[in-house]
Amino acid sequence: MKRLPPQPDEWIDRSRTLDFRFEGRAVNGFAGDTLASALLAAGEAFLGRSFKYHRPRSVLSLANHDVNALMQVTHKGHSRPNVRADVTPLAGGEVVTAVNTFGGLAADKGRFLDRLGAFLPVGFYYKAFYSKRWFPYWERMFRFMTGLGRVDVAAPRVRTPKRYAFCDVLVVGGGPSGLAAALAAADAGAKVVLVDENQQVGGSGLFALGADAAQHKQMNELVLAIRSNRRIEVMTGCFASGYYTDHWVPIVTPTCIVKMRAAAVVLAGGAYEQPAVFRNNDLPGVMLGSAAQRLIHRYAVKPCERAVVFAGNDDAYRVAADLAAVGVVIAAIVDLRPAAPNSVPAGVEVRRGMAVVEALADRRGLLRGVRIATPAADGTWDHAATEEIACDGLMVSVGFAPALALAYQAGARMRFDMQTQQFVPATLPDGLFVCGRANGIHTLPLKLADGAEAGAAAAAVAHGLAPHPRAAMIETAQPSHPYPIFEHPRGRNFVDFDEDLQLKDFFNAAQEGYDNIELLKRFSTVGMGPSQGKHSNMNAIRILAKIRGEPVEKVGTTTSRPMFHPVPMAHLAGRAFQVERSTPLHARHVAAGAVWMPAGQWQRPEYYAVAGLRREAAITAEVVAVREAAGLIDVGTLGKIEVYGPDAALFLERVYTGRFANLKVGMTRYGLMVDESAVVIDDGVIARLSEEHFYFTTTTSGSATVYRELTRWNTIWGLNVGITNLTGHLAAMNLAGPAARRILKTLTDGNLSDALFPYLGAREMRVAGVAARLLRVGFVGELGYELHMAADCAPHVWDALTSAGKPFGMRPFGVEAQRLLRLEKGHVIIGQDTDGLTNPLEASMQWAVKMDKPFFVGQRSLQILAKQPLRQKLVGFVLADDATGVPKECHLVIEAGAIAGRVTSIAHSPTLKRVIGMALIAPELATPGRSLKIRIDGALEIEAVVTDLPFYDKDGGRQRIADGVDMLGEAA
Amino acid sequence: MTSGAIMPERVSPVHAVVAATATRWTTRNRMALAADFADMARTALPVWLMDVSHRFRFGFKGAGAPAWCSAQGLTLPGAPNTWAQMQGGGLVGRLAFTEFYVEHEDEALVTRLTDALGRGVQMPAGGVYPVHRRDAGILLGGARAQDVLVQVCNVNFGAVDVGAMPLIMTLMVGVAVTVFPMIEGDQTVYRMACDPTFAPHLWSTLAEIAADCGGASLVTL
Amino acid sequence: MFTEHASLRKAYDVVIIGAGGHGLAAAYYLARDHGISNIAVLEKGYIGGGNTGRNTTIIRSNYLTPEGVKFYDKSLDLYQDLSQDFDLNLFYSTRGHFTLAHTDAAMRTCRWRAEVNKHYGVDSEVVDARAVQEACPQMDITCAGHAPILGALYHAPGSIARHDAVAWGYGRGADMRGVEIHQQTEVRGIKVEGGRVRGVETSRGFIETGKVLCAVAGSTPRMLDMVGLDSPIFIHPLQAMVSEPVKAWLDPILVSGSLHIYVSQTARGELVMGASLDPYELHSTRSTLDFVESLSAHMLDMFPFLSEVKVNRQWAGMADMTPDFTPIMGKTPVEGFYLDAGWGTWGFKATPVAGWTMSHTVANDRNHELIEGFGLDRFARYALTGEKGAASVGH
Amino acid sequence: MKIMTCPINGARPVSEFAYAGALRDMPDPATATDEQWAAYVFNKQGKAGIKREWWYHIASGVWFIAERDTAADRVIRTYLFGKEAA
Repeated sequence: MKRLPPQPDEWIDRSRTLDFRFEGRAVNGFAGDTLASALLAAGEAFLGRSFKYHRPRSVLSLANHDVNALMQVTHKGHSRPNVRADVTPLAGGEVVTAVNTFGGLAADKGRFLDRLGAFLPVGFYYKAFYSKRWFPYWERMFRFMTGLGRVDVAAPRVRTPKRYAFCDVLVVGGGPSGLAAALAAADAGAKVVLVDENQQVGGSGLFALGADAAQHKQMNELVLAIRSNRRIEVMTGCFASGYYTDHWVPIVTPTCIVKMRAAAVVLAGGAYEQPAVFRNNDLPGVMLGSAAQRLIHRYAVKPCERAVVFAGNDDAYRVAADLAAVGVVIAAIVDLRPAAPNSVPAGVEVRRGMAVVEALADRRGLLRGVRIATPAADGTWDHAATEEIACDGLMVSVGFAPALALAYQAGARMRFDMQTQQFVPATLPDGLFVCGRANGIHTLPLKLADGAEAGAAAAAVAHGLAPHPRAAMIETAQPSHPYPIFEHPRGRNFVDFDEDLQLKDFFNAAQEGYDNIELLKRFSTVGMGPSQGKHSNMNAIRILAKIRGEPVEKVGTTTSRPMFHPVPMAHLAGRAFQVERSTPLHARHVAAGAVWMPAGQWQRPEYYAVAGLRREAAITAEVVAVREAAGLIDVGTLGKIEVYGPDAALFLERVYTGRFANLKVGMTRYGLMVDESAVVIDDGVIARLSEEHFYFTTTTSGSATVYRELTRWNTIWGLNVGITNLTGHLAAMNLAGPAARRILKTLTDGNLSDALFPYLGAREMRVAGVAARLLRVGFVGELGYELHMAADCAPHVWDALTSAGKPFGMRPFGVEAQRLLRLEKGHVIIGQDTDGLTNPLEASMQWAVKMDKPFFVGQRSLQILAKQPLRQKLVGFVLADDATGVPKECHLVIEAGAIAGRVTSIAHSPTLKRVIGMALIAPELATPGRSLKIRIDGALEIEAVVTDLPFYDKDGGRQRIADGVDMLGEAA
Repeated sequence: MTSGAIMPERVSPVHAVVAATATRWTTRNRMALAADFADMARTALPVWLMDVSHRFRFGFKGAGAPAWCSAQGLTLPGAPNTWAQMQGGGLVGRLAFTEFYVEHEDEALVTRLTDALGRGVQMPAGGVYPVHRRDAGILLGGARAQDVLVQVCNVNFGAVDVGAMPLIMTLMVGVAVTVFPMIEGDQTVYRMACDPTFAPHLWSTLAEIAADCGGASLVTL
Repeated sequence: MFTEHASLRKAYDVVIIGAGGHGLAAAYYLARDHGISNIAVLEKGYIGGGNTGRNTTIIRSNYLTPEGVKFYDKSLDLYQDLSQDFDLNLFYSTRGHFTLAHTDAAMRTCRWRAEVNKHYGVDSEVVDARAVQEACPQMDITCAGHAPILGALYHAPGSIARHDAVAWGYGRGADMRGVEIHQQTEVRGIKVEGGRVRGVETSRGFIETGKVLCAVAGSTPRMLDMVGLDSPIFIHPLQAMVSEPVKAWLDPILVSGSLHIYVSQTARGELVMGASLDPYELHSTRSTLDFVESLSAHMLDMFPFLSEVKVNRQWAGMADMTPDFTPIMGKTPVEGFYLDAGWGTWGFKATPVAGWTMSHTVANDRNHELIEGFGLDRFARYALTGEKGAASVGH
Repeated sequence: MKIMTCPINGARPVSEFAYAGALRDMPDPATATDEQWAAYVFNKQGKAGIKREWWYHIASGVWFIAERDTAADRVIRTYLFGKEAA
């Protein structure tokens, strides 16, 4: 092929030459070329190798389903697989090779597979190579052969500016009917977005010209009207990748996805020209008529010198006219129809009622001619009576398949229209309209009228009006031949070019019983390749209909799913937002050398790194500080909820298992929460700040869900309470340790005396000048104050405490030390010492459950469970001092060779100088003094002994330290 | 800390993320705010972000809230999800039916309201309960503010009738945000409030996109 | 391969509702091992057209509860020989399966599973981040810094297989043994008299039978309604997507709970990717955009270099979920009505063992020992299985 | 994306909401048998159909009821709990 002199509407810019490399050779094209048009213009005969047989291939459609011209494109340092040469604009400077070759396009070692063809029938791999012994080897070979392009594992992460957009009417497709629709909708006052995957609008109106000057003029005027209409936004080089619920259509642009929410959608995607099925219909030089027209009018590339046009419709004659107009000799028009149209170009031989049954290749594998014969309706033909016609180009125009994928996804019902031999919409969902070829309308004036009606109707819907009924267009043309499919004893008559499926493969599949369209698709993989059946599904349906002796409509179609064209993951991912939360003290932790651990959306300090100390040592130091002096931990991630009102106490009695009606003002109490099936889901500390005002905490992970569920319950109960979630607006920190009170004293005028602020008390006072709520709690088992204050003031308080604590040896401590401290104290962590099915009886928390209340969530289920034997029980244990190993959390408790439970928490206690832990075990083992066997990593079994909880300070004296009494260790 | 030797009592929730780029600082309502671009006209930037977390915030809710709102001499936003201007640049927003959000420069005014409702430990007035708020305040403006919004939020702000003084509670990059669109000069400015623990994520996301749109984050005083 | 039967007989010994992998497997084993071949398998669509053909084809047995481990281990056992049994290559490909842990809570769960697995002789072990990196050198184990991988549960027997072929193999095997498979045949009602199954009303007429096996995944609640039963089963869509074919680069099967990803590469070179359930009840197989958006984002956290790799297709199935992530199998309060349901997101890997145990259960009217504990009655007894424990630890 | 209409905040994409299952009437714990209670706690009436469901608008904390066809994913109407008539 070679470049033509300038064409009226050509897309190329001859003033800008772009150089690139293809298969190691230097090539150049023009700006506006696609990779394929540039390569063809440069005389490249082969663009790729086929998927299975590695046959040389070139362009088929030039319409974004030339899957045999997929390229590996290396540009600006990294490489992209499966780039579609037929539509990808030439950038200049790229290095291009065909995918799926072994040793290059020309010398591809894979080509021997073409000769093996006979031994590789459809689904051949199902019938062979499955011996257990050999399959792995065979699979490795198979995986080596398959897979098209290569992934460049050094390629960078690409983040794209994905965005939302809104319009009244979205028109998909910028051909004649789409342009008419956009214009009509805009004239009706709608804000219109018009999307076309081509680089310029106009569609077939500007390439399927048939050298018709009037059409050319009319179309250019229409395009001008669109361009100059301020209500219409035109997006070219973009495609709608799918239709999702409520007119939600992602538009894939070269750089990102635009998520379009439209009030109404017009689908004007046109139709895909379909190949005829005959031997060697995949030879380079054989292409669809529309591909030849695109080459001529868009890229000024001469498709061949001497052409045969294979006709099944009148479009073929326009193809011939366009070819002739650029100096291509028309060797013949081979028309399947006995009666050809009136307008036959002068001097062109038309062979009526005949078919191309074989394309003939020369030594280099290029088209040298065609064999034609007179076919019967079933695709058979008289092998004795054939003749050859020499040509270097064969243009096939025998039929179309509508681009209805988005309509299917929207839930449209289709019917098969006999006149046009295609599926057309029968019923469409509200606000969705289809026009043009996709609607079975093929001739230009009708397409324009059909589009205008669809556009007006869409605008009406967008404005909330009833769409006026659309007049039924009557298409008199017959654009699609019912069966352009011709058997050949030597096969190589391809139906699916992606998957290298031949006609006989379908008969074989049906023979095996895969004879409904879905099974056929799955067994043969027809339409499963990158082109998603755009050129193969329609012929597959026709073939199956013939096999089953049923009408095409009964055979039906397979379901259509996004993506319409494949979409890069980076486009879908966008910027990939990652929600992260941080407490007001985050910067303080960074400054203090925090080592972070994730906790849901939060990052929390696991511990604070100390120069010269290993992780364990640093954690131990934090534990020791809390036990012997003081420690400060950020507990701001806890949920913080406030309940006000006359019914506040009643409300808490319903949502927690414990009793709160009798909780004294100024005091706190532990609260346990279960769900309706009595599974433990959350816990916290409830403070009563006044008769009708409670303030309480939830677990870190529970904060959002607990608040949500509490408000839902009260929506049902309608109690007179106000519930507020303060989680993010308040900060919280726990100051704990024997020195806690003395440290705090230096920062507040409030009375901290044990008499006025006893253990479990709750007070409000200023700390470092900041109004704060103080809860005297003992989670870590020492004298402790949980300080809650306004988030914006928290860093100030933290700083003040940090300097006030220095003289006392106070340290900040992290989650890991807290875990250890609470374990010494025998306090449960919901979600670690319990799992998704643990109830309070199993968790040994009956003490926190008041069954004699009138009602609480989960109470009724607990009554049922109370009647049943326990399934497991949470206990404490210690390892024998001479234990030869230390188990980890979730190591199993083994009794008589059977699993009898698991370790939920375990650690070496720096305070008790031994390994302590908790375990959920079989109740019969849960007696203090009972010895347990804990299995480590499926092997060694370690002895442990069940003990009462807590391990540390059993009478809780340390939490209750009275004033003046100095229990500070030497550390102070 | 980048914000100088003496730490003011209040710290903006976005202090750390702003500090990563800020070079000039000022103090407002006992809170350090970045003052880069302070002398530059906002309108000169295609899109700009501003940390207004220094303003004082307060909320109240309950069946008696609307009446109490009027009783305090505040303009009562008539319709749910609308807001009203207050003297001295503050605003009162009506979240759904019976919850209110107040934001103001003047600490005394906010304190007066807080005290009027009682400090939590006391009995709240009939059917009105205080809502302790320390929202992060972010202002987004500039001719290309829309270009930022369409990348972070599914609400069509382009179609919002700013004149009706609506407030919009929605999700932005996964964060619950209350947005008050308002006209400043010839520009629409979006005043946003969100839970301060999400603010660093929201701010850095908005700042990244704003930068892509040729904008910058700044504080004007 | 599948005989077409012009009409239904008047009566069958057993009627199996649903010609997915499970129903066909049950038919196959009933005919092969229990001498019962007077069976009709009724399918409203086509063979294997439900979740059998919509899953991400992962096969593993590294479960958490003893019941689960023993059950799925038997399934893997049966899978080994299916290709030979069927004379059909299922592409049963053993790749090794990593359950990635990004938090210490997840590490605890991995260890829990590993220990239970080892106890029952299932090959599972906890490995550290380095081992994960060695098995998949291309991965960014910090996951873009969001969720660094701390380690994983490694399950060497983890495999993938060609899902359709499993249904076809069982179907052909059953067909060869005289079982009738009726596609495009919808069940309209189930006749129950005196607490006993009497027959089935279909779109092609009534058929008598004393035994009905219900193996219809997403349609289970509708069938249960026909016999007057309710259950904890709820239906949420489960979606998946597949990339364009690329040359083989990923060998193991990777699952990340934190990033909601599971991914493997097929023999054809496509990346098959799945994520977590849709957030609300829906009895439809529609696709959503937010699914491919978030799954792609998480994939790129783990594999940034896939930015330019294209997603080719997405699809969905209807998952029949249970509160304890364990199936509901065996006899029911309705005599002669047997249930094989509650398969949620793990039905494919159970296909052989579900058919094998259900055939035994139907033939002997007695639950097979491997499915004790999976009964519908466990909920009334609050005796849920602990499989959900795994999902909930650390939540 | 699916659009859900919050009775107070209006039409928003479903991603702004949390789904909390079907609205179910709790039997009287005092009179319900253990079997009835277990059925209430665990059973789901999982058959497709028009269901009354709890939905929550995350940004505003509004709970409401949606009547939704769970086969077609069609929202028939939404209203605040107890305001069904309105």
